[in-house]
Amino acid sequence: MAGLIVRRVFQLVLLLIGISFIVFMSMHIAPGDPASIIGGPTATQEDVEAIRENLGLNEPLLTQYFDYLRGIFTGDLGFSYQTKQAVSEAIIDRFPNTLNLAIASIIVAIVIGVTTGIISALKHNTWFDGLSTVIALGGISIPNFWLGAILILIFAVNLQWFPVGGLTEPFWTIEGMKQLALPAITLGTGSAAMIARMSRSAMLEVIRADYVRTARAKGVREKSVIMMHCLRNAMIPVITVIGLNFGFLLGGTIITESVFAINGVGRLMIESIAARDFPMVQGSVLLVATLFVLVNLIVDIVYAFIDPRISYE
Amino acid sequence: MAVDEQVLYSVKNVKKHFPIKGGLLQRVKSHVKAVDGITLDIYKGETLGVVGESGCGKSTLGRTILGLESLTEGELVFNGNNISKYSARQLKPFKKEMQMIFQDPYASLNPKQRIGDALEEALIIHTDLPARERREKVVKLLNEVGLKEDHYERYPHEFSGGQRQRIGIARAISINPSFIVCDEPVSALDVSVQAQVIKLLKDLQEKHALTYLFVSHDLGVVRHLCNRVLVMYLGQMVELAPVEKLYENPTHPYTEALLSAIPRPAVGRKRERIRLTGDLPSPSNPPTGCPFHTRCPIAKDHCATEKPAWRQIDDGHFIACHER
Amino acid sequence: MSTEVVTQQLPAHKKKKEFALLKTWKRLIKNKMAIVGLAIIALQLFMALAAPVIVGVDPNKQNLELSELPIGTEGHVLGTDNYGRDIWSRIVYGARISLFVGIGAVSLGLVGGVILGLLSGYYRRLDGIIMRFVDLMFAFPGILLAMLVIAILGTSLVNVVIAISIWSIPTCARIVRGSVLSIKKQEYIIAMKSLGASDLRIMFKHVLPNCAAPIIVFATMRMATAILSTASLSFLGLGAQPPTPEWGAMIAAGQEYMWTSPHMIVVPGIAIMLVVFAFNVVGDALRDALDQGMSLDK
Amino acid sequence: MKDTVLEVTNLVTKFKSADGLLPAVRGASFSVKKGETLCIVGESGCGKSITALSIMGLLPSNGKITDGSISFNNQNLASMSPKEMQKLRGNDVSMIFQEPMTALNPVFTVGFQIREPLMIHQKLSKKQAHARGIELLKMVGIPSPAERMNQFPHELSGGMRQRVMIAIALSCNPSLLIADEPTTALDVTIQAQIIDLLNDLKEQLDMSMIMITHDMGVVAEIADRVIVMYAGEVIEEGRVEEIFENPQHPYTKGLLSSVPNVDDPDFELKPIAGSMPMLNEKISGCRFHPRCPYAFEKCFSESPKTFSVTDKQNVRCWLQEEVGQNGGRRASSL
Amino acid sequence: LTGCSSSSSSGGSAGDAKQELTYATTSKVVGLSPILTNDSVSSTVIEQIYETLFVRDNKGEIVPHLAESYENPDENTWVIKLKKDIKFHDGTPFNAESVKYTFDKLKDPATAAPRASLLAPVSSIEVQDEHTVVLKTEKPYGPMLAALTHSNAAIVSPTADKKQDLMKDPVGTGPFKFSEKVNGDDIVLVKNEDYWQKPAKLEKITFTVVPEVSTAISMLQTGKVQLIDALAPELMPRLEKIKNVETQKVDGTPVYYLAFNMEKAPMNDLKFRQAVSQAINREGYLKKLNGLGVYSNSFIGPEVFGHPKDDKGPKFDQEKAKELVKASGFDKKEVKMLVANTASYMNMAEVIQAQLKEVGIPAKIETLEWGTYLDVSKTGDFDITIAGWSNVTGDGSELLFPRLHSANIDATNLSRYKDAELDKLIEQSRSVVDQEQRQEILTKADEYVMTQLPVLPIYHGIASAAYDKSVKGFKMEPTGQWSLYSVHRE
Ligand SMILES: Nc1ncnc2c1ncn2[C@@H]1O[C@H](COP(=O)(O)OP(=O)(O)OP(=O)(O)O)[C@@H](O)[C@H]1O
Ligand SMILES: Nc1ncnc2c1ncn2[C@@H]1O[C@H](COP(=O)(O)OP(=O)(O)OP(=O)(O)O)[C@@H](O)[C@H]1O
Ligand SMILES: [Mg+2]
Ligand SMILES: [Mg+2]
Repeated sequence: MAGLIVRRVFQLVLLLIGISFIVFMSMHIAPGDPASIIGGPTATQEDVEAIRENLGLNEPLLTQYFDYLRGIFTGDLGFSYQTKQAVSEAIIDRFPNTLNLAIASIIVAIVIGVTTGIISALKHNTWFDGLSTVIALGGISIPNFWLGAILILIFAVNLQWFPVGGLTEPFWTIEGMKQLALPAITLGTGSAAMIARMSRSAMLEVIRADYVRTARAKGVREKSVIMMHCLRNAMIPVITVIGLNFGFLLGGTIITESVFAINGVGRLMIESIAARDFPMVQGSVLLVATLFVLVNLIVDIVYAFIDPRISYE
Repeated sequence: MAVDEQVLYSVKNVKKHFPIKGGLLQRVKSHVKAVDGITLDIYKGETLGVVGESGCGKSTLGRTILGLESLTEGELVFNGNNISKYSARQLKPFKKEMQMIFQDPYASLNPKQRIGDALEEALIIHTDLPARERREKVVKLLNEVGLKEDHYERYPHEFSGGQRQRIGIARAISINPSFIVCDEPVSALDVSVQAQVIKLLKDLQEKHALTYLFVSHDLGVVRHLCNRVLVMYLGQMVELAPVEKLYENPTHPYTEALLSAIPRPAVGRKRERIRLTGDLPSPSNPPTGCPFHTRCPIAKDHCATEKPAWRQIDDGHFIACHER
Repeated sequence: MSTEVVTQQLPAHKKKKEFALLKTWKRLIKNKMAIVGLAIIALQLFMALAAPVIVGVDPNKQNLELSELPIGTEGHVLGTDNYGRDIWSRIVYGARISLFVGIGAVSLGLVGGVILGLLSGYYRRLDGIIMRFVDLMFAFPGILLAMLVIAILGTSLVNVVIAISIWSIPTCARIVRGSVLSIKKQEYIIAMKSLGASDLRIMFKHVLPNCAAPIIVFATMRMATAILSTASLSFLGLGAQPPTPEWGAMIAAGQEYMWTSPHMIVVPGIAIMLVVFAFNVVGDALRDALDQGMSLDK
Repeated sequence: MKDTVLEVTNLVTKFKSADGLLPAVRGASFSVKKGETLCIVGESGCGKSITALSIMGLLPSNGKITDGSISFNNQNLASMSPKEMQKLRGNDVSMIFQEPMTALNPVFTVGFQIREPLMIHQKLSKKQAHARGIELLKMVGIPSPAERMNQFPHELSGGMRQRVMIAIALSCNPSLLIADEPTTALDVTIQAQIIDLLNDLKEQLDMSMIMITHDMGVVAEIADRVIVMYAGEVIEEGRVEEIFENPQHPYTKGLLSSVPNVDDPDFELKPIAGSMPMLNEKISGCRFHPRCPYAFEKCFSESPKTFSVTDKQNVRCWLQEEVGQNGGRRASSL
Repeated sequence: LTGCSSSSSSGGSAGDAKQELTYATTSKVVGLSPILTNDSVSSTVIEQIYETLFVRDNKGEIVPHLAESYENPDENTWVIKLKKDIKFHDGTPFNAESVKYTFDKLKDPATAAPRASLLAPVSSIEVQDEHTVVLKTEKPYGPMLAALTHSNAAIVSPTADKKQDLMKDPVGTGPFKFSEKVNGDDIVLVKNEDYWQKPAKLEKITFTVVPEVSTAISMLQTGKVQLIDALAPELMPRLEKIKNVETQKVDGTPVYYLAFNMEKAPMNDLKFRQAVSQAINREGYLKKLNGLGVYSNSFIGPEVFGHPKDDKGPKFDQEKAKELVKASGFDKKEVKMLVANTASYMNMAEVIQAQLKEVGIPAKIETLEWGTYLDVSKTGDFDITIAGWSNVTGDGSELLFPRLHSANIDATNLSRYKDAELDKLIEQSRSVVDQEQRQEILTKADEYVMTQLPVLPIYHGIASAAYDKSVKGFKMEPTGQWSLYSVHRE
């Protein structure tokens, strides 16, 4: 396991270099020029040219890239073209919000998803199964902006149980929980739907395995038969999906962040791509990549923990 | 039954140690020495029985020989080819020659595959029979092991334990290999079907000069089927002899104990077995000297310190014991 | 001799392999839900193919005077949108693109994802490389990808399918890999190795069917997100451009009107849900049908 | 007269299949008394395991008991609620399954799986259960049991898994033990040890046992009574001596004569010709008649009645009728 | 001499309502330096912190603000007298030196100011004395005063600019001063107690980012936000239903128009352009805008200096359009309509596309993401595009010059229009200093544009805002800007 972790860290370094190069190249291949965006539609050619010069965009591509890379190795992610803010600072400003939201919504997703998934599997082909299927499919077909808006209308505007938007407190405070409730549900719904369907199908795969029969023969209560003996064996795809969704959530989710006015990484990334704010895009992509590698590492460790036959040696 | 003295498979000082992991970081704590230095020549056309206490490494030996477990140490020479370091591609022609009947038939069948397809697999891989002939062949195989054509469409979970075991056998023999490791192939069969299957195996052997490595706990079956018998204890060889010599003249104290414990199918004749007392040795921490000394009724002091040499005591009869 | 006795019973080989397929199909259509699902899919396909026959109205015909009419208005069963276009006809015409994109992107993504997932799960050596590549795909921002596709490939609908499928690959790959990691250690896979089956064969014939369940779930659920994400791509300029009717775009356009004319979102939303529902139940039923044991306890 | 622990009457268990409901067990009746060991023998696939699973109420999802009753200590198991059943299982009735690899949960340690019934039924703490688990493993002859507690099933040898299964089944001192081929993967020394263990428990706790096995040696050693099944039916029943010394049904005779004799190197194996019918095969009359060397017209058309040979030995075979009429010459000519 | 030129009404009777206000924008503030930013959100904040030398008053007249007065000794010289005793928030005195510093910095190419062009005609800035600054131009520059009202020409504290990053830490002379940045992007301003006029009534204002307008409205409804602006037509029905909210609409300076690519056929054919112009029912479209647009058949809008009084432009006439299409021999080739992916532009495009189809002009919409659009539109890779110009200075020259003068082809002149006559008119309008004369020239130029039709104005914008009823004294300017100086809450 220690070997696995060391290997992953090494791979991460290579990955970051690779992805920074690819993102760098993509930003330059894709049309759009940071200078003319900063200049705006009113800027004259001279204005734009001055901005280009100022941002160092007239240097050869590779020089620009290696300058950037050198920066990374000294721990400097550069400055935003647009706001002149340090990229690391901008990210540190926003990441806690995204993290809070991600944790809250993955909890919502797991609780709702896994429970309904299990119950539907147990009640395979009953009304509950049908209903939960329909709800799950609704959950994945409903656009987040709409779900969010409806939740705001009902719970924030009419009932006033929760604030309309904004995220200023950490999730463990009461205020923070209130602020997180609606966005977490909005965001968790899609993941919950996927997790529910995944757990249901995985449970159906194992529910008639011989070892489940053995558990029953031992007189294990039906609840633990399901929760321990079946679930643990059905867990692999479910964990995969949870890990994936958590990864996505950590990478920020543009729509929910927008609807609930949460200042997160997703919006940062979108805004900086729109502004062709290259250092900011790089910074957030590198963050997201690191998070993904991290989450996937954890998922891999959990795999081995769940299924002792899995090993990475 | 005269044994052709041509070596088919030569196993040289084979070892297989499994790591035991523990702790949060899954560090390797110790090793189970499942197979610990087996050197053996298997002759063409013979049936070599392997018997021994449960957990002594018989299955592991069989699997290692077939390359299903990586070698910790040692060499495998098949038909003069040292295959221990062959790549998967180099091994492919040998795979056709070597087959295995698994101890656990249910686990070794793909739950999502119909039995007929499972049996056709081997034919598809190693022959280029057209579909129709393959099916014919499979149906014939099913019949040979006492199943019916209707079983073709069934999935593994719809069979009884014995039926699955027979499917495992059918699969192993389907491509006419020259060497089969049979890991308790008839343990789940009632005696009548067992007799039928054993006959089948024997017929095949006669027809195709098949070689078997026959792992079994049923000493009756071993006596009827095998030419030579290897007795293992704790991953090591303790006695190897032609079948009659072993049954008539068991020399190693463990073999004696083993033979004495055979249950007889007659009422009232309780077995008068030699009861082994003493500590059960652990394979992760095997006793020094003779592995059997902790339970051996005739052990002397030096048995605990010196490892007994592998020596011949009679024509083709080898043992590893200080005292006999 | 025993074998002779039994061989006499050998009947002629009437049963063909197709028989099994037929059986699966029969089992499939025994499932009521599956029939509903198949019917919906058939209907949608029919809608897509025969749109001009089904609706007489031009889906792009505007009438600013009659905009945002509610559901059930005379002449406009499903109401009109903000330009007074008939929503029903837009739904019918939209089926074309949405189904094409949904099915196309998901199947393409599946192919890529399954191959990557199988390889990395099965070969430990490839695992690091492939999974880090997958991480890279995860981290690569979707819009940037769309912008790249536009820049390099242009803006056709096929490229939408490509963009969305590229986006599905990493998820699919991770799902497959996870299952493969555990399946490849099963005894029956070892048994196949001992039979001398090639790795490819083991992967596709033995490992893959055993991780079919999560793949089916993934694929059917992805259908929804794929159709929805077409909208954001056309917003970026990739794929169907307004006024081409397309469900995802209809929903996106309805966003501004959700307070005043929610039917502009609800109607295409339900259309998407129906497709996803249909594919889901068929997927479910298919898995059950392939898996004897389950289907028997109906 | 000892009490009857288990009374199975006219048990019919069917499987749903593409061809409709197919009976795997066709009206089996038998009983087990307190402290008694009943052995079930019969051809592979004849329905032994399914009978056992029917008793436990653990049939596969496509199987169903369609007829008959099972009463355990005068309670009808078939009509019990799942909750009551759960309390009974593992505690009063426990079962050793035929295939230990698949029957053990691959993702839990051996220790976890042994502790579980102890903690549920005997309310032991985890620590106590662990200690007891080690004791149980030692009892079934597993070396270094404390270490094994932390290993996973796939790290054990076939025989060890089987012994773990046995240990689990014995953990709560059941009053009825159903053992489905419990010693197939064990070498004879350990097998003997296990049989001694079972016999001890039988004596100490008055445990009753249903043992399914192919090993006639084991039957001879452990059984009080034996039933012989063929194609889902009980075709012969009797005390162990009667079955071994005076088998009546042609199938039983065939079975006994196929046992390989260890002591005779020149013994020739004599399998019963033919193979068992499939569940969906329609066979009129006696289901054994296609393979029976003595079959006559009546066997082809009518299902045989049960004939009593002695007060304990019953046989379902028309030959018995002939014995009555013709002095039993044909039957004893073997 | 503490220049008490305005605000004598409404005493301190603010009641006991908390004098705080939160304003929600849809995108973040890029930065708080007037020199380095050029986006509307940043300028809203900048407006509260900094001040310009001149401002437009309620009637649209340009009046001195930080300036005391000005004079033109000759057409190329602007002598501007500054108000005295004004201090920046950091205590630095406001004087001619700071004006020179600011303007020099704005013009310096090394600064790379996005709106450096604003003062491009200014060749030198000289300090005459402590409170007099002289701007010199090469050629006469008519819109000078208008340019000086632009928030990009706001005066910054030279000491602060040398010491710190004004983007993050702004220092101006305005009624509010920067307090802190919270939650990443939200900006908090507090009252400047030492303001050179009467201090503002509001104690604290917060600029918060709420990307989704409908969320912002919900926040307005629940009282978490008190002010939003730049309303979209679709939202009006909802806003009007909310009880505690008031809306304000003011005719504005922006213009939204179609630009024809004059370098390509058939757009270079006047008949075709006329056909398009008559095919589009602009008045009909305005109805869809729920009052957030003004119809005016002129390029220079009603609120912009230079707006012509008479209507000389083409009228909606479908039949005529069809005839013209036929007459022009238009070959039914699909016309590529380039649209940036802004909701309002895309809406417009869809309606126009449908109406063009009615008269037999097939048009294909091509949506482009904003950054891409900027690039592509400048290279002229389109037939027709939808564009807008929010005229912050409110001067017609500032619309015609960038948008239609041939010098700006490849930059802001999206129509790629090159017409010597119009060029001359535009140049005149820029070089004449006399405002009445300029009005005439601009009117003439506009009429010329409306007959040549390199562009077709669709509608002129309306500056709009919605605010909580407790907010009093809020006044929207036609440019869409507003000051919170005289606002208070009740
Ligand atoms: N799930 C199932 N679906 C359909 N048929 C089944 C199923 N399980 C078992 N059978 C059939 O039921 C019959 C009885 O099976 P059972 O497992 O009881 O046999 P058995 O007597 O235990 O045999 P063995 O000694 O080989 O274990 C067999 O013919 C088998 O094919
Ligand atoms: N994958 C594994 N990991 C760790 N230990 C293992 C593994 N496989 C087998 N062992 C250990 O190796 C030893 C030998 O096992 P093996 O299966 O070869 O025994 P066997 O002789 O076949 O026994 P049986 O007769 O019970 O089947 C046992 O102690 C077992 O616990
Ligand atoms: Mg073994
Ligand atoms: Mg069985």
